[in-house]
Amino acid sequence: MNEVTARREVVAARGIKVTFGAVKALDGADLVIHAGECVGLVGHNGAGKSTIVNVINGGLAPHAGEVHYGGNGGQHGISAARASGVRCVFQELSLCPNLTVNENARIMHAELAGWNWRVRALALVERQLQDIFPGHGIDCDSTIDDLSIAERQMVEIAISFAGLRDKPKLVILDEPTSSLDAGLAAQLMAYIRRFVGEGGSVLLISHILGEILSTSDRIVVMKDGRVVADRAASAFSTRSLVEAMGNVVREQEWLRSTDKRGGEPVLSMPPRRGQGLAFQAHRGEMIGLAGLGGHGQTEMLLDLYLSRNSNWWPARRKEIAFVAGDRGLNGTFPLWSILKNLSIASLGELSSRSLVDRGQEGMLGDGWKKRIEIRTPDMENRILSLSGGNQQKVLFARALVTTARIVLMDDPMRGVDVGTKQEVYDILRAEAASGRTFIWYSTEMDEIRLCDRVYVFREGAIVAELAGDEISEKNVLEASFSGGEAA
Amino acid sequence: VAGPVSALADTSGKKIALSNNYAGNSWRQAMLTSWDKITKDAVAKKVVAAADPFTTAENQATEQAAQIQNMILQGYDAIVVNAASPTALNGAIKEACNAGITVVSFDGIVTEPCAWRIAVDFKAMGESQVEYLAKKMPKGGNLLEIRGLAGVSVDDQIHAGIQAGVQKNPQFKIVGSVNGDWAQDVAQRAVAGILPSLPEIAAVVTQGGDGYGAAQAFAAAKRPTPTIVMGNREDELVWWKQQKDKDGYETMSVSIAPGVSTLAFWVAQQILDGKQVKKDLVVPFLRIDQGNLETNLASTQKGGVANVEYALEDAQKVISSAK
Amino acid sequence: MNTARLLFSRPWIWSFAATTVVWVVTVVFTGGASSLGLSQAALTFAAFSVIVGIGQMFVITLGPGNIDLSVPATMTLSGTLALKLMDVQDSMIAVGLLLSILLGLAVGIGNYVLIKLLRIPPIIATLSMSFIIQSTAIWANRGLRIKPPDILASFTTSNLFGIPNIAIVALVLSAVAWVLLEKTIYGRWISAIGQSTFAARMTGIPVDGTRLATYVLCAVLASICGYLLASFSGGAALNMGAEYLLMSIAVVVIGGTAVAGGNSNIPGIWGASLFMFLVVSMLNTYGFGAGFRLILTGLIIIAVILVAGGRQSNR
Amino acid sequence: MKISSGTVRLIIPAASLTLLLAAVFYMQPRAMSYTGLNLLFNLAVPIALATVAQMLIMAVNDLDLSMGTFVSFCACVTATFLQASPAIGVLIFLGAIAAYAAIGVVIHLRELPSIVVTLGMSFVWGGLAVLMLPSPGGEAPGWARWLMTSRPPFVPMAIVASIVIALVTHFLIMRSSVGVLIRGVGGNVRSVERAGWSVIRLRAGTYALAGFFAVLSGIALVGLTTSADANIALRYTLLSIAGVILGGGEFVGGKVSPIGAVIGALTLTLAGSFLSFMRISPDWQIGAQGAILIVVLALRLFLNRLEKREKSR
Ligand SMILES: Nc1ncnc2c1ncn2[C@@H]1O[C@H](COP(=O)(O)OP(=O)(O)OP(=O)(O)O)[C@@H](O)[C@H]1O
Ligand SMILES: Nc1ncnc2c1ncn2[C@@H]1O[C@H](COP(=O)(O)OP(=O)(O)OP(=O)(O)O)[C@@H](O)[C@H]1O
Ligand SMILES: [Mg+2]
Ligand SMILES: [Mg+2]
Repeated sequence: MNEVTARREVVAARGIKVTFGAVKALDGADLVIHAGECVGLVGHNGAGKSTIVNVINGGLAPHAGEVHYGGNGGQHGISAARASGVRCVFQELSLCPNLTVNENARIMHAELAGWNWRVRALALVERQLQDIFPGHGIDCDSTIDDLSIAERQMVEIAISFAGLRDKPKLVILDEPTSSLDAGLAAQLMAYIRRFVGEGGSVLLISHILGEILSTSDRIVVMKDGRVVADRAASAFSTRSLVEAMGNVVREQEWLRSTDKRGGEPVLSMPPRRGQGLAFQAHRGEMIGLAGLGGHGQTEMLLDLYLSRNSNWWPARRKEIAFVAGDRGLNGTFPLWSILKNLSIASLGELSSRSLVDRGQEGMLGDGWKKRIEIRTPDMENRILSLSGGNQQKVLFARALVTTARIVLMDDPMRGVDVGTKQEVYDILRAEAASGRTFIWYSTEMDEIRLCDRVYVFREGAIVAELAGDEISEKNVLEASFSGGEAA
Repeated sequence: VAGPVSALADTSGKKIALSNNYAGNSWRQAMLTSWDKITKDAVAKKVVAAADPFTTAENQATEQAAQIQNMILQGYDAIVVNAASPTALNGAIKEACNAGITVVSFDGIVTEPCAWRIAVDFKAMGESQVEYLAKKMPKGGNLLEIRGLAGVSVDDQIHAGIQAGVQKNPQFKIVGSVNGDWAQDVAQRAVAGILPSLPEIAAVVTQGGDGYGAAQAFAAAKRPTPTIVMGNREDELVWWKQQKDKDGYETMSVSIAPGVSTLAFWVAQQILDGKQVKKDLVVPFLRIDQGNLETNLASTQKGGVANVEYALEDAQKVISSAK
Repeated sequence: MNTARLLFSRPWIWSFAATTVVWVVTVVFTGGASSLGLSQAALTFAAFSVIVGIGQMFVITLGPGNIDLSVPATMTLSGTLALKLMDVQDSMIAVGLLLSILLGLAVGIGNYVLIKLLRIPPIIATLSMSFIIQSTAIWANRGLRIKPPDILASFTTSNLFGIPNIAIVALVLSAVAWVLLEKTIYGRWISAIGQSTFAARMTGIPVDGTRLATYVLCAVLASICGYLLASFSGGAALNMGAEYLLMSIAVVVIGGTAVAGGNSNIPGIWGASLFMFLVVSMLNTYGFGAGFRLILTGLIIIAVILVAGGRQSNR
Repeated sequence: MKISSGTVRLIIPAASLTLLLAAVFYMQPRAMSYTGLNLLFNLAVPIALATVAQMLIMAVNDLDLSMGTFVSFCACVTATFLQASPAIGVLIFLGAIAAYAAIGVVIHLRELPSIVVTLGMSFVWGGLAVLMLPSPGGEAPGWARWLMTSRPPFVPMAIVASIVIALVTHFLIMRSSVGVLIRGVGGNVRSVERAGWSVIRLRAGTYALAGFFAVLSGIALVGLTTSADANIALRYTLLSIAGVILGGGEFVGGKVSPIGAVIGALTLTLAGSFLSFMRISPDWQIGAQGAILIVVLALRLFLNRLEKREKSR
């Protein structure tokens, strides 16, 4: 402990207060990061993690409190933070999708000026990518648009860690692994340890407590805009961490239901591109789509959805709903209120003679606000005023509100906190019992294990089907890498 | 005067093109119809080999310049042009002349010296309106002026003529001026907007085609109808006739005849034929007065514009009188 | 304080404020004598802009890149064909209107076919379409002006209790459009599509059907406007819609509709339409020449936007 | 081989231009000469410059509805002040470019929709042009005339100019750091901001650069036409937008291609000539312009499909 406090302060934020209208996002939070340590930051959705990141990063001026970089204060703002060696990977992807990887590096690194910067940028990113994610296979001349969401995340991380002349002093990672699969996440954690070992500092934000516990030196827990615990990582266990966040730990009491594969499938699809296995889903089933990220799971969900949904005629009855994972791309309607975002998929039921009943809509909104704890004073607030995880909850509710009997989920738990996850799992369980079918793509093994049946994807095709007790991390990984034999 | 036989011999292999910059109003449509009528006949009689009309989509000098350049490529012997701008086509016209092509401009004429010009004295046309009014109401009065499209030379010239007329007849005063863009609905809109704030108007001076819209606007505002100078459109003439029959309403109507395109055609043909033609020719504008209203109305197509078409002989008369 | 905030969060307030100022400045010139005449004229001519503006607004709401440039040509063709068909007979008024509406339907479908099947960006698809429509109008009647039936002509040019009939028609259409936009599922759908087409698709909105309906709606409104305008001004002219290209866009954006799509409002269109008419009238009244008039019009537009702009709020 | 999306954005416009050119040559073999090519393309040069200007604005997710009137204004300045007293002319141009930068600043600061502000500006530029030249006239400066009518050996001026414009802007916008930043603003403003750049300066700079190219367009136009009028280039607003789109650019997201934009401008000009050579009845000449636009763009779709099939193979 003594050794840690003796180290130099890289960033010190003390007594920070930030309010957005009626919302106290930060209410006197303290966060100090020293050289050579990895600080884990956890807290429920909307606890203020991203907001304090924005303050440290200089993008947001606090209404009270002070931020000091490298011990000497006074300066504040994006430039001051950058000059002090602070880099940030944001929760929302923040690369320019129309530029190539090396052009993005140019934007992030002002010092890449002068002749031949392209070559230098390319070398820089490539070296860094190789360093963090050995064997990544990303072409650094390609446009970000052409990369999958996981690859984009990897690029952003690499660019932030890269340093031309001097390495960054502090790298802030806001939910960096939310779209990485387990393998990539492990590579990143290993790199963080090396980086810290060489004297750098990392602020790691994640809802995956395992990686927080294994990677950080110190863990800071936030709740409702305040820091409620700040101890060495070794002083926490998963259980005590969850409790510090204000949640009750519940045992997984998942009773896998009996095989529901009898009768007509409610949804089916022939083998994709003529390869691998066919897809089938039955009433009340919870089906997992597993495999490494970017191997065609999202594509399959999109195809399933679009094939059952006319683009020209309004559906008389909604039979299928979709929960987006990439909420910026295909989830939220940014100009709208939370309420409108919630109700859009079920307007049919909320209206008579195609006139929307505002009263009924409001009641629905209030009900779900309580049910999944959307942290907002008013459902009429803009959706973008919610924290990332809370936005995701709204998207979740949007699908559950509908009468659809089939729900497709594209990694819907990205950035949702532990407490909410457990509640959502409960809801899913109840809904499945009442006959709803869920098709669930997830990058997290814990979630895959909750499913009745799992299809494993590799290179765009289904290579294995696991049911019941066959569903284990070992089997899934085996199928994702070798395929064939597991079928 | 050369006999038709020799003309037939000399120009029967020649190709003439019409470059027209705008087709979006009734005047231009009448002009194209006249061209079509006269030149079809001329081609059938083998006076010339071809007389193709070309029109651009929008009233733009740049587009017309490109069109003329294409005509050069297509090997026309003469280009008859109604120009979007008197000067902005000069580059393209110069290229045509350099390629040995005869260029005859009419209505919208060009200043490039190598081209022929069949001009209407627009300034005199503007002046004649005020002069007519001065005769009709010696006491003078307030005038409302409806102008055309800002930045176009015809608008500027007619306006200059009207101003000159008012200077000579100081009993008249222009109390309001709006741009009607030579479009009926725009004129009506602009007049309706300014009318409530104007004192009593004795007369409205126009540039052609706006008279009916002005009359409508006065009626809508429940103001006494002033003397509105008309622009030879059939609906204007019909309205005038109705008013005349009702209470002896008097006015005049003046505009350039769309058939002047056919004059330009014959002039081009004569030049190709080897005739000496002066570079500047003048055609009179077509004026309708109280006396000849009925005859003109009878000869005007329903919904069209009062028109005169030219035959070869008329053209030869115009050419020789200019010498 | 709270009411003030509420008022200021309504983007259309500003276009009305500007309209009022311009109206007062114009009327002051004549010592108040022109107030009735000017108001009637303003209502009449604003009505035409409102009708096409509403259609354009629905299209613009569909999101970036969505715009209908075929409005003027559609107006021309509709006026030309309807008046030709009616041929001054009062008994044909309804038939003429029906023809106009069918024509709008055809143009709208045509536009969307180009946009959807040939994947042509709307701005160019509708521009190309407008050339074809314009040609059809030329071919159909060669610019001859046929008079409207008497009853129709007097309907479009007369008043009810001092309010121009045309304005009443526009008001009714606006009310319908307002309900459509604010109260119906369709209104939610176009707003959703305007914010994110992909997200709209993934919530089960029939995106293509909705967009098609919107383009058709815009074309039908333009058609009706052409029919009314031709009747009002005593016959269709080939260039009669030309002014309404910029006008239809200007009234929408000045009225406070988000150009990026997804957010729109109808009252603003009225404010902006009245404003656009009154600005020109005011400058005409004060005797400015064309050059200064244009400059001042531009500066006033920018000033209004500057005052009204920056209305990004969390509500 | 993997084809980057940038390359695709180029191949398609280039292929449609080639096809159209082949059709024109087939119909009018005379066009296949030094003079022929010059006549076909010289009026595309100012359009290409205006298209590049529009493309810059579109690169930062804005749209300039005043492009046509601004080029007209610049043409009027060229034919009057720049010709009579070059120093004043240059000053006016500098002022106009500064005005463009100011528009960029205003749009950014007040988060205004660019369409409305530029719509307002289009009236202002139009009014200034009418004040300067109430009726058509003025005279091109000798050097501008000389430049636009000069006859370099082997390759006509129109082609040389197009290639120079394409290469210079390609380097400026696709290769240089400034270009990356400009496109970055279009792609994701927040990330550029978070990386410590001043977006307001970037936007102002982009607008100024666009103003500069529009000024060049006005000068080139007067060099060709020898004189100017207040309405001379009104069509450039739509032409420039169409050119950017034809060249593979997009309205949002900073996806632009300067070479594509120049090709787009050439294609649009060529499409007009193609029509003249077809000799259509005057009733349908206007409609045919619409039809040819549709065909050219449909061609884009067709090539796109082919390319997709290649890619998925
Ligand atoms: N721009 C904004 N306007 C209004 N409220 C905001 C805004 N940004 C954040 N908030 C609010 O501030 C609080 C803290 O949000 P923050 O994004 O910091 O949460 P977080 O801890 O990062 O949550 P998550 O794990 O879901 O990402 C939330 O209640 C959120 O609704
Ligand atoms: N039809 C489509 N339209 C738009 N975007 C699509 C479409 N199909 C896929 N995408 C997007 O392309 C990306 C790659 O999809 P893919 O299904 O290959 O990846 P994935 O298996 O979902 O992996 P990950 O979630 O890790 O990105 C995703 O971001 C997806 O949203
Ligand atoms: Mg967050
Ligand atoms: Mg995915």
